[in-house]
Amino acid sequence: MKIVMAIVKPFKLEAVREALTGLGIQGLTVTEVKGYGRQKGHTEIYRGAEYAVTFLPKVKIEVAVDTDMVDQVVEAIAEAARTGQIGDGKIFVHALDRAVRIRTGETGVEAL
Amino acid sequence: MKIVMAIVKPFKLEAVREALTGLGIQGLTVTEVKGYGRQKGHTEIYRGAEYAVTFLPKVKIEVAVDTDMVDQVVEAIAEAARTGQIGDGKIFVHALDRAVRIRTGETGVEAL
Amino acid sequence: MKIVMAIVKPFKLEAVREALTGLGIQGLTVTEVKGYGRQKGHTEIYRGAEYAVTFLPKVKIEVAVDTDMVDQVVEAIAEAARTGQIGDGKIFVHALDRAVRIRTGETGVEAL
Amino acid sequence: MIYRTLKSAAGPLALGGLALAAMSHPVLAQEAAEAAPEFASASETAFIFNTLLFLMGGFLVMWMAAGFAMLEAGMVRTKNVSMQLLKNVALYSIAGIMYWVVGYSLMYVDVTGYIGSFAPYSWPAAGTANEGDYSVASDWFFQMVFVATAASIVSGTLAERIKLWPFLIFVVLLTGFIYPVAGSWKWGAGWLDAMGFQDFAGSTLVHSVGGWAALAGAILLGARNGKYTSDGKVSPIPGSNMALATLGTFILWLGWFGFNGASQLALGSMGPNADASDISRIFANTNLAAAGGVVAALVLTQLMYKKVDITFVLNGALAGLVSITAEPLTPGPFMAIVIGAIGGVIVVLTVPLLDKLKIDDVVGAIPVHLIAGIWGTLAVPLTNGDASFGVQIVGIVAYGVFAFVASFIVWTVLKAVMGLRVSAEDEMNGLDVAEVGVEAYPEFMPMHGR
Amino acid sequence: MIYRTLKSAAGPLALGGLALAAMSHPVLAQEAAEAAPEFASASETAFIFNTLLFLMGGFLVMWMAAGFAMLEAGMVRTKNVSMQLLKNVALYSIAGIMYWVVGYSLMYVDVTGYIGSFAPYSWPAAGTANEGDYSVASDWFFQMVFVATAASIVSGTLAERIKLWPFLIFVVLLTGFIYPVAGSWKWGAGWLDAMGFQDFAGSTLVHSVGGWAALAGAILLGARNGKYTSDGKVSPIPGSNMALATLGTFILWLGWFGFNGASQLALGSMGPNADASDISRIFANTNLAAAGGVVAALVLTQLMYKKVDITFVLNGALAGLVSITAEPLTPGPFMAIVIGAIGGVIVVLTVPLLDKLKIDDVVGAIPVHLIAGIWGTLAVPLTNGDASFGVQIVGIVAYGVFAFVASFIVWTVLKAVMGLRVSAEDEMNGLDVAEVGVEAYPEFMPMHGR
Amino acid sequence: MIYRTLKSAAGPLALGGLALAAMSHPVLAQEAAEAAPEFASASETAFIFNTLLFLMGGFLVMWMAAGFAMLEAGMVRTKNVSMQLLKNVALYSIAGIMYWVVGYSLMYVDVTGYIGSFAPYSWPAAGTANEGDYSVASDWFFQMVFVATAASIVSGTLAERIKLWPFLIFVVLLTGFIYPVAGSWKWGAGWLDAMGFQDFAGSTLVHSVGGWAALAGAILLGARNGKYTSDGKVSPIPGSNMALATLGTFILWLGWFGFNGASQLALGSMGPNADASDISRIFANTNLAAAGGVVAALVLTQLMYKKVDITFVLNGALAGLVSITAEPLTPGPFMAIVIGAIGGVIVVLTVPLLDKLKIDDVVGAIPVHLIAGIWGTLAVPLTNGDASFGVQIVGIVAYGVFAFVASFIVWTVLKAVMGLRVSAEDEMNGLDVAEVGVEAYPEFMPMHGR
Ligand SMILES: Nc1ncnc2c1ncn2[C@@H]1O[C@H](COP(=O)(O)OP(=O)(O)O)[C@@H](O)[C@H]1O
Ligand SMILES: Nc1ncnc2c1ncn2[C@@H]1O[C@H](COP(=O)(O)OP(=O)(O)O)[C@@H](O)[C@H]1O
Ligand SMILES: Nc1ncnc2c1ncn2[C@@H]1O[C@H](COP(=O)(O)OP(=O)(O)O)[C@@H](O)[C@H]1O
Repeated sequence: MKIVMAIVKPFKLEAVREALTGLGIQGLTVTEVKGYGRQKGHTEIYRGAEYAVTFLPKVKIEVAVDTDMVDQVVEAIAEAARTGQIGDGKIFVHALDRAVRIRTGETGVEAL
Repeated sequence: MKIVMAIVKPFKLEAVREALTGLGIQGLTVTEVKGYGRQKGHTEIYRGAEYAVTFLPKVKIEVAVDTDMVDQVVEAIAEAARTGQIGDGKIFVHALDRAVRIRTGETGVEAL
Repeated sequence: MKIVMAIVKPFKLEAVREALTGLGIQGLTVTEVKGYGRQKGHTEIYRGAEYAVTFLPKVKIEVAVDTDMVDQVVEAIAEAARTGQIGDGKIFVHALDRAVRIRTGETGVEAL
Repeated sequence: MIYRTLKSAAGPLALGGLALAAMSHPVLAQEAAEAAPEFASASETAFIFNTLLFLMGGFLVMWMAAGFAMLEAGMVRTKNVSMQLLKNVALYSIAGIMYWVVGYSLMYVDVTGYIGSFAPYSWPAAGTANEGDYSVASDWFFQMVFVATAASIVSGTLAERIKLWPFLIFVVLLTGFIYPVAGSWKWGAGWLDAMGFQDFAGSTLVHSVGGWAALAGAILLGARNGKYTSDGKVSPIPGSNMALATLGTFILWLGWFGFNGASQLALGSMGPNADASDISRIFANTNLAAAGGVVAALVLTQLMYKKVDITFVLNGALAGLVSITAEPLTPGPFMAIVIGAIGGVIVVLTVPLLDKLKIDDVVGAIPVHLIAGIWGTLAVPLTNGDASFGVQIVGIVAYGVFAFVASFIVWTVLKAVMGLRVSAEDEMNGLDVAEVGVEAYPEFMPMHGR
Repeated sequence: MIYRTLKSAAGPLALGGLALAAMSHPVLAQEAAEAAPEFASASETAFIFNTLLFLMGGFLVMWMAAGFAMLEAGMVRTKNVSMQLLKNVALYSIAGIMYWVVGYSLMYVDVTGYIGSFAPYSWPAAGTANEGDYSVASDWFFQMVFVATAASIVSGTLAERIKLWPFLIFVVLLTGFIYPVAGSWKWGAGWLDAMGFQDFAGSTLVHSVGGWAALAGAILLGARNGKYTSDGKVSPIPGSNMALATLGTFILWLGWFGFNGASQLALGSMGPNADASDISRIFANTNLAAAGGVVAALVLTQLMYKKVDITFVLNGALAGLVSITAEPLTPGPFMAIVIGAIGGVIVVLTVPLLDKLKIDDVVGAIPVHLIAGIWGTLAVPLTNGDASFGVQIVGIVAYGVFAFVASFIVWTVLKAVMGLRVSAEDEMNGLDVAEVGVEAYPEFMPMHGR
Repeated sequence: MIYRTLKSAAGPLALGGLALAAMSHPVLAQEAAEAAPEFASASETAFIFNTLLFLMGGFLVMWMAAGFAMLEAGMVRTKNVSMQLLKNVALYSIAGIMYWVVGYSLMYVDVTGYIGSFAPYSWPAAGTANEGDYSVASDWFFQMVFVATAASIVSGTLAERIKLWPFLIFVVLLTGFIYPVAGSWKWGAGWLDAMGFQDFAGSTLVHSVGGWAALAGAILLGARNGKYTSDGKVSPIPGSNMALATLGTFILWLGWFGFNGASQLALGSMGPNADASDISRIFANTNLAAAGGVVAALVLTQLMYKKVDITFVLNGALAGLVSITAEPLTPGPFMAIVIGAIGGVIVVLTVPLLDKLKIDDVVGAIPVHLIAGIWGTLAVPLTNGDASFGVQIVGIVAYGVFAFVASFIVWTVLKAVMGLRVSAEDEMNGLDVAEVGVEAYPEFMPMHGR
């Protein structure tokens, strides 16, 4: 099992969710985050003084999936989240040792 | 070392914290998240139009523990967070390579 | 590749960001979290009744880096975030299997 | 320059005929009829002033409905804010309608000593002569806004757990019946008035009555889940928005100038002891009492807790205001400050006391309105020679017994018939999701755990 | 005790000479000149009362600008809150200036039937005699605050997507020209007034005119992105702050006592049918109609949707107020409640209807101000014998055609010349970042996804 | 219908005897005594009107306390909101008490030219005759609310870093001594009044005095940590809530009609140059000046920064109001707009200037109240022939020197004795946690980093 963690533009959340649902993914977790990558923020003026907005709002989507599905999932997210402009985000994948569904106690792929 | 990441109902946070304290766990990190699993949200009506509430508020609890303790910890969380209804949440476990306590520079299990 | 996850005092975010920029790190993600470690919170009084503030606000900084850089990065964060008082935070490192830059489709270290 | 078609033919110069009609002494009338267009009639000038007082006082007290709404919205948790706002809008509306349906008549029309009459109360239609010293519709308006205050008190205490509809039904009965009947005893010139009970603008009649109704409800409803832990400790539940709570307090403070000031009931009288002077004293005293309440709570919480609890300071202002309400005219400035300050002290000391009794009062309405209301009523004889402690106590007890018992019966029946309390799950998820369907701050994710 | 240097030499005792000057009958004048220091002149007393009514009514209606600002800030998303606030501050300011530059004269000075004159309108300078029944500056002030109301309505409907500057230019034209010309037809004693059209405080003249202007804009501007999905469904966009929306509603409710009450235009008349009594009836009716709107929306949403939608209840209050505005004087209390309640029903039923037509009205201003405004205007003949359905319909249609067409032309030109709508990207990021540069709640991270 | 027991026996018909007592001419008195019940006494009618003006003006200015609280709560960061609210509630209360303890007497009673007398000031007790043209308690109330304004200005500038108690002690001294002594020079008919200094409602006397006190404090206190970076740049710290800031501005705008309008000090005079007309002009001018300030800031920030900074627009409204406060009566409408617009320009240009000097003024109170206050005072001779630039400058300088030096001394002593500033850690964590113990929005997690 793997955890796919994608950091995307907030307004792409819905598109990503739909893409994942299309793959049969039944659950995911979303966190509001801020960050920067190549997209560097911008400057604003407040009461006559300039300041840098370094961090931009993003959403982080975490989804635990069976290892078989990782490629599909990464692909689907990337496609749904892409606008072609900087700031589109990143996808990170790492290993998941164990998963437990609290309600039933199921573990492993069953629990996803 | 492992990181145990549990996504539970917000009002269960306190119970989980107590359960973990009972095991001697000395630190943890909490994030407000939203998500869905089998529990699919519901519809609401706003000004006469229906809409789906897809994501439900959850809290994510992350706790870094010695590998020895993982079973206990997973068990304790599951027990404390269980209501038996859908939406009870999930627990994910993955490997942790390194831990550092910033104040002292301690590393490894010492740092947890 | 690794993910370095640091949980630090909120007002240290800027210092950590600068330290990482100094190392050539080009992207990172920040999440508002709460937590406790050795630093245990405190009690407050509200309308005459005492209560415990268990969780203290922290920020979680996640940065995906090439494995080569992990030591440097951990060091830089620890240095920038240290005040010497409890509550300075922790740094956790775990493996990263894959990274994708959504805009370009680049993968691996290229994508960081 | 032409300005909007005049609505009324009766401009100032139409005065002549009226003045004539009003006169009885034939010779004077003759002279006056000629002079009339030039001079203003004393009684008619007074009529306008008195009416204006009711209208101004009335809109200021109406504004207090917004004050309660903001205060209460600030003192509940995020998940219950929409509900609390909704309750306050609804209760003000229901109070206004019920006070026309039956309330005003029960309170003021043909009061037998214990109760007035059952009937809607309507003022003369447009174009009908309006006798007396003020417009009766302005009087109705001013009395109407008072009744909403009593209902707001209840709403604050019972927040975060009571279901919408039983609450609203209680408001119907409180504003249509319980408050008006109680009101008739004093302001309707009933038995307590005959006895000499003094309650200028309603420390007891409005504030304590609301407080008793709230207390009865709080006892039957029980505390919010989690407020009192199983080991008998209090687990505070901080309010979600101190800016709203402060705004609400300032609104109430402003409205109170209408509440107390216009309870003088006349502005147009002339002479050295003119009502205008009395109203001015009332304004000054009302402000000083609130200031006294603030300073007392400020100093006391600093001494007791080493920090200044803003919620107590806000409550202190209101307790100062409630305390002076029974007699805002006779105290000198120093006494006004003292009376208000004792109100502030009362709040700081009795909020924890209620918690000891596990009576969960979300906004502190019982200390502020009921307990400080009793204090204010008891303090009247300190500065007003017409009042006696004995009679004041009789009044306090009579109102307490009636308001508490009547409310308790209504709450009990509502509980039996439809239940008062939302389910534990709805309480957990918040009443906004459960009963309103609209979250107050839907883009804002509340923080769990402290 | 000495108190601030007096600004005016004309204290009450300076009255003698003035009274003298005002008299025509020589013998009376002789007597009066001697007696003058003792008695108040009827016309001069009335002058003060009337002026006071305009000033009080005026500041109450001015306060409605804050009400609209809060209501609209509460009904838009977090990312557009600063912009909405800014628009409301700006439009109130522009309205005030334009109404001096040309608006007032177009509406009230030398109205030919269809239009007044083009000129700034200035009141007599300090120290110049001021003739008539009231201070003309107080009249200007009172009329000025009305025009801002019409502009606020537009701002609410078009929120979250219109660019700042085209909006402000529209406000210049609406408040300087469109509203005043329309206003001259009735309140400037133009052709509709001659015909007998009745619109006491402006259900049609103010509220519908604003509503028509908003409707024209909404059609040209299109809906917010995401409001209507490609499969024809409505995708609701909840407002960000119900506490602000409720506060705004209460502010508007309070201000409406000035809006309707001071539209009586006189307070100082004496006699049994005094204006003071009429104003009192208006206060009571205004409150009852709003209460009726609240209760109707409360009950109806509970029945239709099983939950009480607070945004409909707030709209219900306002719709009740708009409905009674065309005739707040003649209805008895029961009719006032009914008229307001129908307003509340209108809102609940027509908001979804507009959505069917894909007209995106962020705050529900079209149902509240335009549709309920039409209802209120049609309801006048039910209680006022001077009104006829035929003439009321003529007025409604005339105002509708003029306001809609004129606004449509202005919007079309603005769209052609500078574009009305922000870019899709700016809309997505929010107007606060795009055009204001200051987020409303910068430390607060809005939640994405529901 | 019976309505609340009347509080006062002196209804309008009790007039006869009074009128009699007031007469000197025996024959007239004879006739008048008979006629008296019919006509209103001119002086007594004026007494009521004047008193009413003070009460209305007073409650409007009292409401400004809420305006400052909301404005300041919106301009500080989330972590300091409770503290800012608390300070505003506390300062208004302390001001009210201190102005009774000694302030009013120092300002108005037996002023020798430079100072009045040391004594509490009490109005006649209820039931005592009240001589003069207005109720003295109403005058006290109206003057009292002004002093709180001066203190609010200080609170805004020094926000987010000053400790609660030294601030409150400063308020005691400012409202009890510094402001009243300064006030006595002009409004107490002291030396500056004798010289012909003109300051109608206090551009200098209230606003600049508050501004000087704030400036002295800001210099001694230093800037907030992080406001100015080590390389000499300004690092802006955005306010947490623009909705509150806008609400506060609207509240202040509304209150200013009382501030300026009731500073006419009389409403009851009759005749063509009646005070009512002057007050109306003041209302209109006050509104136009604020509008001018808004439009100027709007246009200027758009031109300078390509975006419209809402905080400057809000400041612009207030600067317009402050600018017209020294002379709201004599300007014509065009001049009122210009005077206000220059106020708006001043704000936009001087806020960055102060930042250059590293004077950290959280809400912009120094530009708005001090600098625009000076401008307003200097502008008086443009429209008021009684004023001269020379004397205006003398007044500005005198007030500046006194208020700045006196405040500087007090701040210095406070700093030495108890320290002014919270610890760096408390500043970082926020004053709400450190000194109040109650967070303003406890369920809301502020966002760190931008
Ligand atoms: N190395 C990294 N580690 C962690 N998060 C990152 C990293 N790089 C980018 N991110 C996250 O991804 C978001 C989007 O990055 P983006 O600006 O699109 O990068 P790029 O343009 O280089 O693809 C950032 O806002 C940040 O939250
Ligand atoms: N596959 C998944 N990947 C990531 N998070 C998940 C996944 N499935 C569920 N979650 C998270 O766990 C929360 C609880 O899931 P829940 O609805 O209880 O699932 P179930 O009913 O299937 O056990 C969800 O709201 C979501 O945040
Ligand atoms: N074992 C753990 N697992 C997850 N997070 C932890 C753990 N220990 C500490 N933290 C996080 O690190 C933050 C800082 O911890 P801190 O109190 O500084 O620990 P210490 O004083 O032991 O170094 C905590 O608020 C919490 O968010």
